[in-house]
Amino acid sequence: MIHILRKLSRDLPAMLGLGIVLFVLVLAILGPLLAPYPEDAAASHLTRRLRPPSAAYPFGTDNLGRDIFSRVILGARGALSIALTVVSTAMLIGVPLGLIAGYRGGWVSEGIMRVTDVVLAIPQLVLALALAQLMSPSLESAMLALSLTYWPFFTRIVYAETRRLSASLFVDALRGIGAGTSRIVFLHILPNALSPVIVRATIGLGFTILVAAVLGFLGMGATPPAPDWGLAIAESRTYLPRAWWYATFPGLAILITVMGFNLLGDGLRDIVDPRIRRSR
Amino acid sequence: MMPVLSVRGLKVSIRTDEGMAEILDDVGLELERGRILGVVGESGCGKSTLIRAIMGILPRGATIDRGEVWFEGENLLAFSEAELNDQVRSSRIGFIPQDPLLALNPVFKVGTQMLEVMRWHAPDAKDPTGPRGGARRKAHVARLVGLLRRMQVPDPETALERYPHQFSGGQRQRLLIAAALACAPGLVIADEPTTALDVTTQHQILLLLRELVAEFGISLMFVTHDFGVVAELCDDLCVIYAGQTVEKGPVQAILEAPSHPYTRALLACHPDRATTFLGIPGSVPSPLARPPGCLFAPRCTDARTLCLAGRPPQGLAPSGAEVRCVQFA
Amino acid sequence: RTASAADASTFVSGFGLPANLDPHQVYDVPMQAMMLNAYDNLYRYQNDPPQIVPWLAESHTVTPDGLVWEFKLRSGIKFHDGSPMTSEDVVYSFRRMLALGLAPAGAFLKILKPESVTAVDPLTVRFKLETAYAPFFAAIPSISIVNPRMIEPNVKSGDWGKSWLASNGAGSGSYRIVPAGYRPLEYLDMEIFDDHFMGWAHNPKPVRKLACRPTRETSTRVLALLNGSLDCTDNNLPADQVAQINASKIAYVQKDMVMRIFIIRMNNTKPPFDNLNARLCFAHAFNYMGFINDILGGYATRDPYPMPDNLWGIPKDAKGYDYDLKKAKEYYAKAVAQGAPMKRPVELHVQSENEQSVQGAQLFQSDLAQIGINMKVVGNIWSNLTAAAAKPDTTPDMWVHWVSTYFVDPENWVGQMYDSQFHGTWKASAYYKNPEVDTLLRKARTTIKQEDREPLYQEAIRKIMADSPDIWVYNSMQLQGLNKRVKGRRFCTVGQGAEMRWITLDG
Amino acid sequence: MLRFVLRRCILVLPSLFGLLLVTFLLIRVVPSDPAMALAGDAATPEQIERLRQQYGLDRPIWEQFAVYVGKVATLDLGESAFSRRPVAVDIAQRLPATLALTFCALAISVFVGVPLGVIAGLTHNAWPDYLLRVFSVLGIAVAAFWFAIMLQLLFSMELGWLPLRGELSPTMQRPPRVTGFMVVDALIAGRFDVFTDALRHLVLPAVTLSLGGLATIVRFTRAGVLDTLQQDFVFYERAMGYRRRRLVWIYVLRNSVTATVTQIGLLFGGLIAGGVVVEAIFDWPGIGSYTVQAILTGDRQVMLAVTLLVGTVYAVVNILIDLVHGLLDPRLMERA
Amino acid sequence: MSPVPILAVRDLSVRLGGRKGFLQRTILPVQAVKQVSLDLRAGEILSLVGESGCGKTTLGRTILGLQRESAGEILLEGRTVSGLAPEAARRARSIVQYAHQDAGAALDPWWSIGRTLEEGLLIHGVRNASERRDRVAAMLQAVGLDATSARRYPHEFSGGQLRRLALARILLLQPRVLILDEPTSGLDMSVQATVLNLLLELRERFALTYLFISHDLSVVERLSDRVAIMYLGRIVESGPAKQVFAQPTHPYTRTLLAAAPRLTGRRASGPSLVRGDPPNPTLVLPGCAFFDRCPVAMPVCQEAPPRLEPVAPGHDVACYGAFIEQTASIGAKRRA
Ligand SMILES: Nc1ncnc2c1ncn2[C@@H]1O[C@H](COP(=O)(O)OP(=O)(O)OP(=O)(O)O)[C@@H](O)[C@H]1O
Ligand SMILES: Nc1ncnc2c1ncn2[C@@H]1O[C@H](COP(=O)(O)OP(=O)(O)OP(=O)(O)O)[C@@H](O)[C@H]1O
Ligand SMILES: [Mg+2]
Ligand SMILES: [Mg+2]
Repeated sequence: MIHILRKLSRDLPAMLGLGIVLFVLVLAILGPLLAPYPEDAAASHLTRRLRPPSAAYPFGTDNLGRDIFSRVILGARGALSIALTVVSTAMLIGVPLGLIAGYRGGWVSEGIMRVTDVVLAIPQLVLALALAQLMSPSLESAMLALSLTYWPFFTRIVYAETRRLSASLFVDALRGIGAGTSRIVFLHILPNALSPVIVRATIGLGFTILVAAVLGFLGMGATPPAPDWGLAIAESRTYLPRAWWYATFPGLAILITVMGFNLLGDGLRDIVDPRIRRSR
Repeated sequence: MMPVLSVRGLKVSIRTDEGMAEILDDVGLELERGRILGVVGESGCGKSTLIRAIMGILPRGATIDRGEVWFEGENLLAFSEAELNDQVRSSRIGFIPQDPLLALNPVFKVGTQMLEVMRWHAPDAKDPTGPRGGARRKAHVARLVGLLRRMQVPDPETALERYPHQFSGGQRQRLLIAAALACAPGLVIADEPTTALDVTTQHQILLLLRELVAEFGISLMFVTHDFGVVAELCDDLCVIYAGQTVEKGPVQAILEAPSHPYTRALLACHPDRATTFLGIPGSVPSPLARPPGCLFAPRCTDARTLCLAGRPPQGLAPSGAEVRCVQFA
Repeated sequence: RTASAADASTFVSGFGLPANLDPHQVYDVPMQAMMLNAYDNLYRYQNDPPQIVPWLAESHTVTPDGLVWEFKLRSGIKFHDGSPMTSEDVVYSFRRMLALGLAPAGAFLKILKPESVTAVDPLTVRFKLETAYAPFFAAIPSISIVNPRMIEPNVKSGDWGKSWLASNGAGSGSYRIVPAGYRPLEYLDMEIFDDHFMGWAHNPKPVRKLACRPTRETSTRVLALLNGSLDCTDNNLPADQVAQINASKIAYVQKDMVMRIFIIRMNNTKPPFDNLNARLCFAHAFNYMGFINDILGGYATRDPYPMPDNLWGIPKDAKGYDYDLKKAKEYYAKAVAQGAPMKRPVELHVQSENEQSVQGAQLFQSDLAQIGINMKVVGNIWSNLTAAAAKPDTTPDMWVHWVSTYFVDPENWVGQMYDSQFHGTWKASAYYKNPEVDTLLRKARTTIKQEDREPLYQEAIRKIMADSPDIWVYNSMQLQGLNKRVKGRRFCTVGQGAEMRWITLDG
Repeated sequence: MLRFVLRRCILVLPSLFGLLLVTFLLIRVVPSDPAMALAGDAATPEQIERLRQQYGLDRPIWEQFAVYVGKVATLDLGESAFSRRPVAVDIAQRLPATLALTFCALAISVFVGVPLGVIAGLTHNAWPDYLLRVFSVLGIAVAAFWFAIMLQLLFSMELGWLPLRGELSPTMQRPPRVTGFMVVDALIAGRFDVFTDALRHLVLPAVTLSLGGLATIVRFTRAGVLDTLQQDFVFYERAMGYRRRRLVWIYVLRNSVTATVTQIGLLFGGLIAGGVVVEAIFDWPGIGSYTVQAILTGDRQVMLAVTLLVGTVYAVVNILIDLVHGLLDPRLMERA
Repeated sequence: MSPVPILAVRDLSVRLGGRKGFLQRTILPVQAVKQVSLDLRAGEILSLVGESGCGKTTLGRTILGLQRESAGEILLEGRTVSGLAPEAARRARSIVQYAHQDAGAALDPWWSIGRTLEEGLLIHGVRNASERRDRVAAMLQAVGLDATSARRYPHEFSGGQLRRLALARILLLQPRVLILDEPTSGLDMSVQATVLNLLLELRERFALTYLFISHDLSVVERLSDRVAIMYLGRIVESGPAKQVFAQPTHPYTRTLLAAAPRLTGRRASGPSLVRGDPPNPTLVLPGCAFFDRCPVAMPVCQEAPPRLEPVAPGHDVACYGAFIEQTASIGAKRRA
């Protein structure tokens, strides 16, 4: 762990990424305390609609006169929780499936991988729509839809890694000393397969925030008046190009957050990938 | 006679996460024309780094702090990358790598890779009067096929059209030897070319190399960790320990009467000589923190206080070998 | 520097396109715009406020019982293929419309049998209705007359040429659809029909080529207008874009009153909305003027009735409800006293892609929160909403929509919204049931004379307003961006100014 | 080789069938009623019921599925409830536009992304690498429609270099439809004005769409190059005096791009989906906007058809990718 | 030495790999081990020598129970332990342990050495944590490592240390038979010596029996009591080490001995005994596998594989030529 941090500290972009992620985390935790107008999460002020940035409203105001700066800060929590929920759900589904498919082989593995193929090809929008109807359109249904379309990526990665690892010598040695299947799979293969998973997950965190925004725009995601970044962008489109600040600041928030996660993920990959590690 | 290759006082260090690592401390060796020089040392003692330094392909972060590399009367260290490429690599110094499995690019045909080298470095590559284009390529192919036949590669005509994975380990090593000789260099450097091979194959390769040295009149620098191989193949020997040349001289002399305590200890470990398996106590000092004095002193059974004073100078041993030990200073 | 795409006689229109080109399959606002140019009707709405004027027909007669209608065609009308139009073609068109039974047939299916449409002579058509139906005449302009000689060769297994006409034209209108000039929802190219029966004498420099390029994104739409690559936007420009366009040298925004009302529906079958006081509480909690003046920039008129305020049949003296949170609180208390579950979280469904409803919903939400009502805004899509509205228990607590003009008659609004026989259609999804209102509306429907119908509607509307089944917010003002070279445009709420034959291009 | 392709093609069929089944079941959940949509705004309940019977919507779902699969097998994708036109025709009209856009975007991603990735890999942990990494991540992170509008403002409004929207200028006469690809059809018709006009219309949407892919390709190429540079053969090739440029751009690159090529396969699905926003902003007449339209109108036949189409394209692209892998790396072909 | 061998292998054959699939290239299985019989007596060191790919590792893994035998029998102290499903087989053979060829790769890189070593004890039912720790510490000491090693990770150890760790790990399980797969390959001479020394020490201390797999003839000669030479899945010669090295009988054994580099220096170079490449294991020949490389091949060699026949007490050779030579020499003796 310390080893990883030390390596990380030499990688400028990754440090930048880590900084951003930590910053967003702080915003997510302390958001209501930091926002100048925390009540703007829901209130509307018709008299100050679409004001350009000023000292009072550093990022301007939106179509209902709400302070965009506050809403950007308040939105951090939502963005992070969407991202984390989706990615962890997808991991919870995808990783075990990948492990089973990779370790068991045979028709079980064939079956799982074919299902994975099918799911990979389901258009996200259609699934999101169906779920939105099953559960009534809401952020939850959108998150579930995203998780359900994202897990195959994890399955594929874990499958490949598990296949590689179960042929590796150390797993063989474990079988040699009589270790049982579950011990080998969960205590040994899983941690070893996890590094590319973590990398994919950090990248997925950013990706999710973006796709959730598109779903929100189609009426299958976050609902107003939630201070959701994606929703803000979707709503702002009607006022472009004049009210440039309306789209720009939530857009920047997404940009920076996604960038943070990606840079961190890239950095982590460089460090955990033993092949690249060798070069240092 | 002037040696083909002569390395003097070479010192190379590499910047690492933990600090500067002195990989080579003081390496010196001479290779006479038409002879085979064995360079022996334990893993990590800097053999490959020495080769990289000679050929000018040190890894990023490596610096040559001191020393000279003289090749056919020219100091290679003064050459720029482009000059080395144009005038030295392949055309005058051939290279045989350690692992035939990994050294060939897996996604290109063997012929493509070998002809790429010949295209730039073959003796006729810069000859404005000779054939050009397709004709020159044809001449190259013909030369390669001839070489491969000489190397006992089966089906030399079609071999160029195949991919590396379609050859066995021994065949691949033969291909690499052919590639090293393709541009008719005067010097060939081989970095443990047989460690990845079976004994029977190794034997064949060694025989082949010996024949080639005589036949093509080349000089060979052969890096290995196996004294057995040295005994079988080489004329001269250079023993390296922790980045320093500790003993060099004719093979026969050294094997018969090793002078440096390290050489002696190492030979005593060889199953052919060992009475009991004991090994050398202690371990090689880290390149990050070389102790003062003789680098072998901490493990040396004959170590004296004098040994810790400073790096011992070269001396001449009765066997005729040059030895870096206070005993012979 | 500007990417002006159009030449002097080409008009590039940003209007939306209908789902397909068959006027007997589709009937909605984009179709109105399309068919006013490509097809003709017996009568047509013109001017603002709308008047129904003779078009293909010179005149009509109706028996006093309102059952037999005869329309007399003009002579010399030519279809695009040059063939003359006769009453047989009109009969064919109506029979086709009835046989397909799709959108435009809604007003006719119950009252008209295919065999009751007959050609009396080459220029006279007779309709024999099953029952008297006053809106019949008002709905006549919604039916386009098509050319059977072009359709018949393309009929496949008795489909009335449905799939062919969906992508082709067979009309007599001012503009003719260019072959292969159509791709659904993407583009439609039309060219002038010089032999149109009305002639072009009125317009010395008409638009000769009409290129419809629907533009989905507001920002693209505005930019395209501003750089001259669109001559007009569609008719739903957000109010916030007006200032910017008016400030430009090249374009301006045209404002027109239309008959299109904005409604917040309440599902009267679901508690607490089954309680009058609860409904009144909600009706007083919406900030009507704030919404109209601030969010819509004043580009709408407060319309407290279940009908456009510029249509006849409205009890002008009736008072609507105002934004008054104090009153709302009183009603809240009364409702609670009567056992209405006012604490229950309620849902307001909106079309998420519709910015205006989303804003209205949020405004409503923040006001309701002040009187202690927990309302959730749910984004949804139109097709799901209309489907859900088919049953009282799947209909959301509240939802937001407009009711546009399909035909200019109170039946289009109050008649179809509050007569309980329409329960199951989205327009009637308040599931309001009042036998007195039913009687009044049904009577008005079968009464022929407008003077006789007007008091019936006024009476019905008064009763409905007293029951406050829904929240009526405004009647729309249409905002359309136009290039300054566009001259001579004539506006009518039906078609919304898309009738191209009046337009000249300046310069 | 042929056997490999054949095997892959046949193995894809069960997956496509599964995809169809899943989508069919999923779409049942959606309440939007095709009959309702068909009947239109002013429909009466009787009208709707009649349509429901006409389209077999009142029959059991398995029966409906069987009927549907039977139709698909004969390439009949049904009729759109919204436009009432054959879905197959609508898709055939729109697919070329989407493919043209996707391929252009992909081409931009590849031709810009691969070199940048190589440069980043070569300069591992130095400034060019840092800059390229941040830059490529920006590509993923920027909201496409925001970027698109910025492009429009700059290149169409401010500079006036490129058209704002659409596939062709309204005043341009469309060339006769042969392939459906505007650019190709223009060339076939010998209409260079149309060709350049169509090409100009492609630029902004393709650039916008290429962003995400570009970033992905940069990072995977970079990782591949880093990995390859560790290989012994690179050291050997340097020692043999390979020309540096040729070494990097031929010998290292070919080894490095396998992962990149795999990503292109995964990207393809994403590009078609990502097209939704781009197509909306630039009014590009493609499949993306068609899908959104279908979703907004609850058009089941279209949703099914698009799913099937995307699934098929996805499968075909992945088979192609495997083939490319085989061409890039002869060892793979032998294993297959 | 006890009369019952602690480990006996009877006519063991092992097939590996092989694939037959729909529209796929069929890959024939590799007959990696063919009718191998071995006796390992308690306390002795039996060396198994052969070229790369001849099946040494496979034989070891099969004895261990990680690989299922396709025919033949394995007896441990007279009990049959073959014919079981893999996990059952492994349980039945817990007195046999195996040290991998690549000691570093046989350790989980994410686990500290202490945990890895304790894991074996845990699996074998030692529940008491402090007991585990004590035993690990003691074992580390026994293999010559200090107790702090337990906290470190595999990549922090040198090659020689890793071998020690690998030994410690399996010795904790109190085996009686150790299969050592090339325990010194890739080690420097000095390190190799210490590892061999350790092996001999441990054998004394824990009363172990070794099956020593190697290709290094110098080591084998010095270390083993008996040797078995393997060629392409078959044992071609076996016998007491001294005798085999003194009187190599099979032409392959002679080839191997001739090829091994010796410190004694340059042997007379002449036409080498060794011809051709190591054989391709997928090739199935009816006769002797060494036929094509054999300097003394006869027509009969091509017909059927020769069987192991004694040429001296305990010294068996599978070669027609050797048998003829022997009868000839016996005849000569008689004549003399
Ligand atoms: N790029 C590098 N960065 C840091 N240290 C390096 C690098 N390359 C080599 N070293 C270190 O330099 C020392 C000598 O390495 P070198 O490869 O020259 O040894 P060698 O004698 O060839 O060993 P072997 O027999 O294992 O091939 C080793 O300790 C190694 O860890
Ligand atoms: N899983 C497998 N599937 C198919 N063939 C295999 C498999 N594992 C090994 N083989 C083949 O079986 C033969 C015997 O392999 P094995 O590993 O036992 O040889 P070895 O004598 O240990 O070689 P080395 O000295 O290289 O370790 C080889 O030809 C190898 O290619
Ligand atoms: Mg080396
Ligand atoms: Mg082995």
